[in-house]
Amino acid sequence: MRTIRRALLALLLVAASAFVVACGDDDDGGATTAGGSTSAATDAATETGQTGGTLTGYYTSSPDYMDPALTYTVEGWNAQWVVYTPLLTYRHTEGAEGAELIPGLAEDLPEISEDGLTYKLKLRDGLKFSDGTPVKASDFEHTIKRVLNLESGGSAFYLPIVGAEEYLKAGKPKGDIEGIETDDETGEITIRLKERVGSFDYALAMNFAGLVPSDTPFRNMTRNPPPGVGPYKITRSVPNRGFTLEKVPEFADYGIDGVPTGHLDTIDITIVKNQQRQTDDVINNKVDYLIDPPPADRLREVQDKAKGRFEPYVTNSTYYVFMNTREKPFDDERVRQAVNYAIDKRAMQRIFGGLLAPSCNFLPPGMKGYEKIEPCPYGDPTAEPDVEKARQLIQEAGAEGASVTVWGNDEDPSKPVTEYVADVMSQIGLNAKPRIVEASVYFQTIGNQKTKAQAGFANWFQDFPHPANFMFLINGASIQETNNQNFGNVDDPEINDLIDGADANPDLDEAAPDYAKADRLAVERAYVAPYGNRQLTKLVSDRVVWDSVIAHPVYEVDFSLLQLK
Amino acid sequence: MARFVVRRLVGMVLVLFAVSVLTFLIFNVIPNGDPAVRMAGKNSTPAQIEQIRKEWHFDESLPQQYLFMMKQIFTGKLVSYSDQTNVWEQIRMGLPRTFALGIGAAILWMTLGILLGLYSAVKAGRISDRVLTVLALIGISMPVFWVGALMNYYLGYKLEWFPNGGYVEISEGGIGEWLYHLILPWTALAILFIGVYSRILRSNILDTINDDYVRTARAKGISERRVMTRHVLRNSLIPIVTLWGLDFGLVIAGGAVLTESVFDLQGVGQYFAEAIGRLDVPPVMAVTLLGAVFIVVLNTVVDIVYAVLDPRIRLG
Amino acid sequence: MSEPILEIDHLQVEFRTDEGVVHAVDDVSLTLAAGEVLAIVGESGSGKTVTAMSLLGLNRSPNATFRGSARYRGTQLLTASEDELRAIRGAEMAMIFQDPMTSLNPVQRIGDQIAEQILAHEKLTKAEVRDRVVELMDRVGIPRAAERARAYPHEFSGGMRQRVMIALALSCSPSVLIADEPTTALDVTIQAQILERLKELKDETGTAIILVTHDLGVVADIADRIAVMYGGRIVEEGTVDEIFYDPQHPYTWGLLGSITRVDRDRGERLPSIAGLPPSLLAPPEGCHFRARCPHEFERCGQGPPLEDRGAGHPDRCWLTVEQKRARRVVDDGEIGLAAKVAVEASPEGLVDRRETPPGAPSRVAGDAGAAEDARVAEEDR
Amino acid sequence: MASTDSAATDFSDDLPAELAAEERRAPAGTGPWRIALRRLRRNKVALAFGVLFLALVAVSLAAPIWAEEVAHTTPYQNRIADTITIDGEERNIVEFDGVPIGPTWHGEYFLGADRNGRDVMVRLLYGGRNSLLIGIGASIITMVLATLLGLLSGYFGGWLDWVISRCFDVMWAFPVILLGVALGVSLNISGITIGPLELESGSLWIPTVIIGIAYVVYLARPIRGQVLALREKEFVEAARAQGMGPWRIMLTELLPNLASTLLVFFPLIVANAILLEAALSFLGAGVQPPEPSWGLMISEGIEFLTSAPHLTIAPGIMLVLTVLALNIFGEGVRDALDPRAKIRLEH
Repeated sequence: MRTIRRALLALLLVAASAFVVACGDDDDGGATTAGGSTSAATDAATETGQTGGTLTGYYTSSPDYMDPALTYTVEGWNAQWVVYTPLLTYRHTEGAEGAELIPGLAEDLPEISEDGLTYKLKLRDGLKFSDGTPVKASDFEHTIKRVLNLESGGSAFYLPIVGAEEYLKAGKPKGDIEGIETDDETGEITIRLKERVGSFDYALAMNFAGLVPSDTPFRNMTRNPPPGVGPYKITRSVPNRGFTLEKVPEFADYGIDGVPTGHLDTIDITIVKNQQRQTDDVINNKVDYLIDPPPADRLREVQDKAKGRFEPYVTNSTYYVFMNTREKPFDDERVRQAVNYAIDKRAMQRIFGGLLAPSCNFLPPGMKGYEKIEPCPYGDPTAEPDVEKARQLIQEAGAEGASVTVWGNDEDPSKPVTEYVADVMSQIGLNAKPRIVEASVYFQTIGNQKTKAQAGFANWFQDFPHPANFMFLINGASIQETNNQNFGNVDDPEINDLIDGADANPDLDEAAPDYAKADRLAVERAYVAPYGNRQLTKLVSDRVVWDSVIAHPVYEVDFSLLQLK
Repeated sequence: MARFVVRRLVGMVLVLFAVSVLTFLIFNVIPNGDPAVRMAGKNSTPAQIEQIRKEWHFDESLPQQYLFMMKQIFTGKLVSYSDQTNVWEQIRMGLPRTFALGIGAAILWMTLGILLGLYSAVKAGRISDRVLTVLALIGISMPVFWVGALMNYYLGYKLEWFPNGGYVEISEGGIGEWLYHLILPWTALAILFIGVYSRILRSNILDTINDDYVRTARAKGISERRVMTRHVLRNSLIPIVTLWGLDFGLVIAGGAVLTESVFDLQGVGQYFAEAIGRLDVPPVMAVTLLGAVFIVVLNTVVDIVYAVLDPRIRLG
Repeated sequence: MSEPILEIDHLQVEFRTDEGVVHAVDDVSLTLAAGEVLAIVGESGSGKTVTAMSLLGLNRSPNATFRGSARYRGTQLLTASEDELRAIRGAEMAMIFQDPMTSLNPVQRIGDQIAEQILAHEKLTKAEVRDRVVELMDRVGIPRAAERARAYPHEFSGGMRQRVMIALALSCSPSVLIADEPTTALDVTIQAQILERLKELKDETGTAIILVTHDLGVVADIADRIAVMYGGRIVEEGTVDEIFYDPQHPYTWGLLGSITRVDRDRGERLPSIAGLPPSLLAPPEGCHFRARCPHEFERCGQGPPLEDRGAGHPDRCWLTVEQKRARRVVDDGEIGLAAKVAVEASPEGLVDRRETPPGAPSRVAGDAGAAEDARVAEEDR
Repeated sequence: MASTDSAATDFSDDLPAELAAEERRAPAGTGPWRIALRRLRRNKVALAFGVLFLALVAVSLAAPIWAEEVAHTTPYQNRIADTITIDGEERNIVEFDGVPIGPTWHGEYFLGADRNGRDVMVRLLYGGRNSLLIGIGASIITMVLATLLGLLSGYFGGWLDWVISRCFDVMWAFPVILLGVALGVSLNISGITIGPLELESGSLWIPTVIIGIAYVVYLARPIRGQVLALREKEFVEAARAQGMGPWRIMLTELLPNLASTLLVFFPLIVANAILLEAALSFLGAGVQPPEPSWGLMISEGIEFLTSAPHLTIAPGIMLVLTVLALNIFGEGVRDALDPRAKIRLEH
């Protein structure tokens, strides 16, 4: 299951430093198109495409929930973005533009008070849920209540609201969230925060905040998803089997700028665990769309057989080896450098089946604040590593023969990466052994200080196109006892200061150089050993208009834009 | 008979209790991470985790936790820790597939096992018998996931004779598609058993053929075919039939985990395998218990059938 | 005596095994007249059962070789096709087996097992068959026959099962009944009942019987003629009286000596024949009984043919009739294998023989044998 | 070819019981073990496969020699971005798209590489060591536990028998593979310490112990039955009458009589244990990386079935050969010792 990075929280907490972040990562999550992708925006494909038709698709794993309050996986968001439109939403485009907030069900972007604590919004007129129920302002409060009361993974994003914590603790669904005032007559919504959270508007754009009617029960509605406001509605949802989305024609009447009204009549998604079969079927045009890339085993064939409907794209992600600065031998910078010198990024690329862009930076290239570190202190990422130098450094540090357990999980490609890293460490003089644990407990395990994980596999996918989203991973302030995301316990005052300063700066352009500097310092001081950025793929059948296939930075392929020939 | 059933039922309850406690202990005594933390997600707050712990009774003592889980199992309210889907619902969805796989394979292995075993016994010592013997032993020696994967690859992917895994409901694709998708899984699962059964039947027949009553039958002047079917086969099959019941129970109860996973049939076995990959205890618990029920019930049924088939056996 | 209905001529049966060729039956010739009772007597391994089975082709197999001939009313049994044999089995020649405990199919009702044979040979309705079965069971003395026909073999005692076997054998009124040790597995009292029943039935139906047994005692009452077999050969053949009162072969003496007799004192040891029967894999040259025979002398190294040496019936022993008659008396007119004196004279020799594998006599045994030879030779002079 | 049916079966096939009895009457001075050995020696096919098994063991034991002398590598060495020269042609060990090289039929990468650029042949041999070690180790555990429990339960009877028999019922009802996977997954996360026994996560002992325990019931039940029968035999009565204690009786009177059963079961249990190990490793609950095992190699290989089938086929063939050899040899042993023994194991 692909769980989305929890990094958004970090962004939210830029101003609320008292709050401690807890973010983790599985494997490849929400992807952003950063690389040069050809497809243009919304209206690109009208000339060749038709309106209507049924698109079939395969997911490898079921969305965790078909309930906007609960779902926190790429699958869930991919499916539900077009069903539950929040008050605010993202522009439906590829690349950086896709990260831009636009009004969704709200008439306009929020009006934020001087002190940054009060957010005022107004609901559009005449909106109806897909079952015909008119949308009321109070539905918003109900929506947030469900997120909190159901202990959704997204609750933390709404805890800054006044009274939210009390509501959560009381555990009574009927209770009131003091900080949310709604007026069903005028459609006005006022949200008060206990503390300043500069990017609270992003929380309002999240899928969690996709509006549901006030009579939606306080329980997991996966079997019978509630109606929403969006171009599609869920007409079938069977966990672990699949679901169906059908077009809501009325949505076009609302005329919400920037939110497409959809071309397809029906989207039919089936859960097929066997990725070989997925690949066969899409190559043979038996199915139109795959959310996951084909297995590495088949890439060559796919490239050959699916010309013009297959394309890898670089995501805003970073893959790195964490090294615990609190544990021997990685408390010694030379040892960490040695690892950086020794890791062969070309080898990593091959382990990823080619779907990895080798990199020296910790920040991904699609991110503001990314400045390519050149020359890379550890040699060209695309060239042979300097193993001799690494051995020498280990000797200098007197770390020869030091025992190291390299942690990884059993999901692809973590396992082979971990085995490779352990072998590399052994080659340069350490005594390293891999240790593979179940993916479901992996981050919990290495994020527990008691584990004293020395080194291991780590990666990060953005849910949010903001460098803070990545940099908190190496910020000393994010270290915690359990659920730690700063696996290496990186705590360099200079880097901390740079990140904190940049995070506080509302002007991202202005803060970008500081992020770049922190990035460079982290690499030079070898706090982490980044090796590249993950590539994902777009792969559809011949029936699909290629230009309508876009990869949104947060939600991946946008169903509301897809079109059949 | 009634006493026998009652006694078996009591025994079954005890066995199931023990199985459930054992399963529960495996996951709760051996440290394997905090389910509350897993459920809360990666950006949860301590308060939230606490809340989950309370709601899911993780803060209680082990016996209480056990009781809570059993209560949920028996009230049908058991939900998965990882996605909160109702476990029974998921099992109900998977069961027809597991049964389709198990029953089909069982019929296949029984039929072929009998045919090959009989043929082998009749031709005992000849070349054809020896070839069959070797084939049977090779069948017994092959891991099902390996054969399954190779079959899937060569017959499904390369030659495209069969679909590359997957299950099609009869209601969706009709009986033809359903069969077409199940042929490879049936074969893969049955191979092992065909080997075992044909070997056992062969040796049973060779034992029986020397039994005195077979000689008696021959001395009656009845046809050789009748001697073979009415006397030799009939008696040789009794142990096979009982074995069949037991094996069928084992297959339904988890023996099909690998086959289901390799062919992506999404039956109960695969559900189990995935749940265990997520350390999701409720499904594991439910499937294990269900499997145990199956085994115990089929054991009882087999004992009854045995008593019917062989009048010498008394239920006790 | 009427025309023979069964003629066995120079029958030889061999089995190929992993160990070598087993010469189970070696040159056996016998005849059986209608209504006659012929007993074949011998230890286990003497070939008597193989002979009986060969008649019905029950021991045919790729590894078995049959030579000679066995003719039943013109049908050559040894070469008959399975179909021909099937028509004879049960209908013309029926067989009763040694162990009634295992000779019935445990999972088939008694009545059905009998009915199966009837139906194999006669076209009858179900009801007719049922009546016949009940009548047969009744006739062999099974009480409540109609009800018992529905029972399974395990619900019957051994004696009752043997009655079932007899009923089964008689169900098609065969001309020849082969009874292979029909009483061996039974209690002594039951034995008598079964034999009695067989005799009555024989008298009623006029069926000829071949009674195969290791116990001479059981044949005295019922048999007309007796063939004594040893090591795959017939060593002596004659009427009951001839065998009992004028036995010619030392082996027969031994058998007679080991008959259970009511008039013998309790506690007195039953004499038995020392040593093991010969290996059929590599039968010794000459007389097969040689190794165990206290009367052995050098001529025994070449096979004595089966011929009448003046006693009025044929046997296979080189000794003269006079020698035989003199040596067979061991005690108060009792017939036995060796005179008491001889046994006492060389007890070690006998003990040693007992432990010596057949065909490989040890030095001691050889010496004892040599001593015996010398003694016999001297007497001959 | 393979004649796994016993001499005895063939024999009684063709001979009337009377003559078969003749054969059984062994010449003086020949014990049952001698006869069994003689029968086994005559079963050339079983012997041949027994030798094949020994050869596989020997080859596995020789893994370091192949690794050092021929392949010049270790089972752990990753050479992902390297190239090798085969017949003058320079080739990537792992292609840019991650597809590893197939069999070179040369010393290095004889059977090709895996996705980590490791030598499959070397890993196959080392994997054989692990698979065999676990298979044999587990079987020994099974033997010891099953004998102990079977003896205790059968000899003492009473409440002890009741308790042990009920435990067997529970084990019987627990599908082996579910039990194995559940235990394997749990134990590999953190290991476990029970008294003096410490199982570190990733240790080979974990699958060994799990498999050892999983099969106990299959052997303990027949042993218990046998002990029940033996207990009533005269020689046990006699021993008891002589005042021999229960433990001595078990050890000196009962155990030798169980030996043939144990011997019959042993090769077949090893075969099944190896298969179960493969299944557990396949599901990630057995041998842990970087240690190779055949099951693990198959599970890693299946992901590359289309582009690098050698990764799946090679370990599979080794596995099948080993298990087949054990099965055929095992049947030979069974036929020689106890042709009527019915053995059934689940894997």
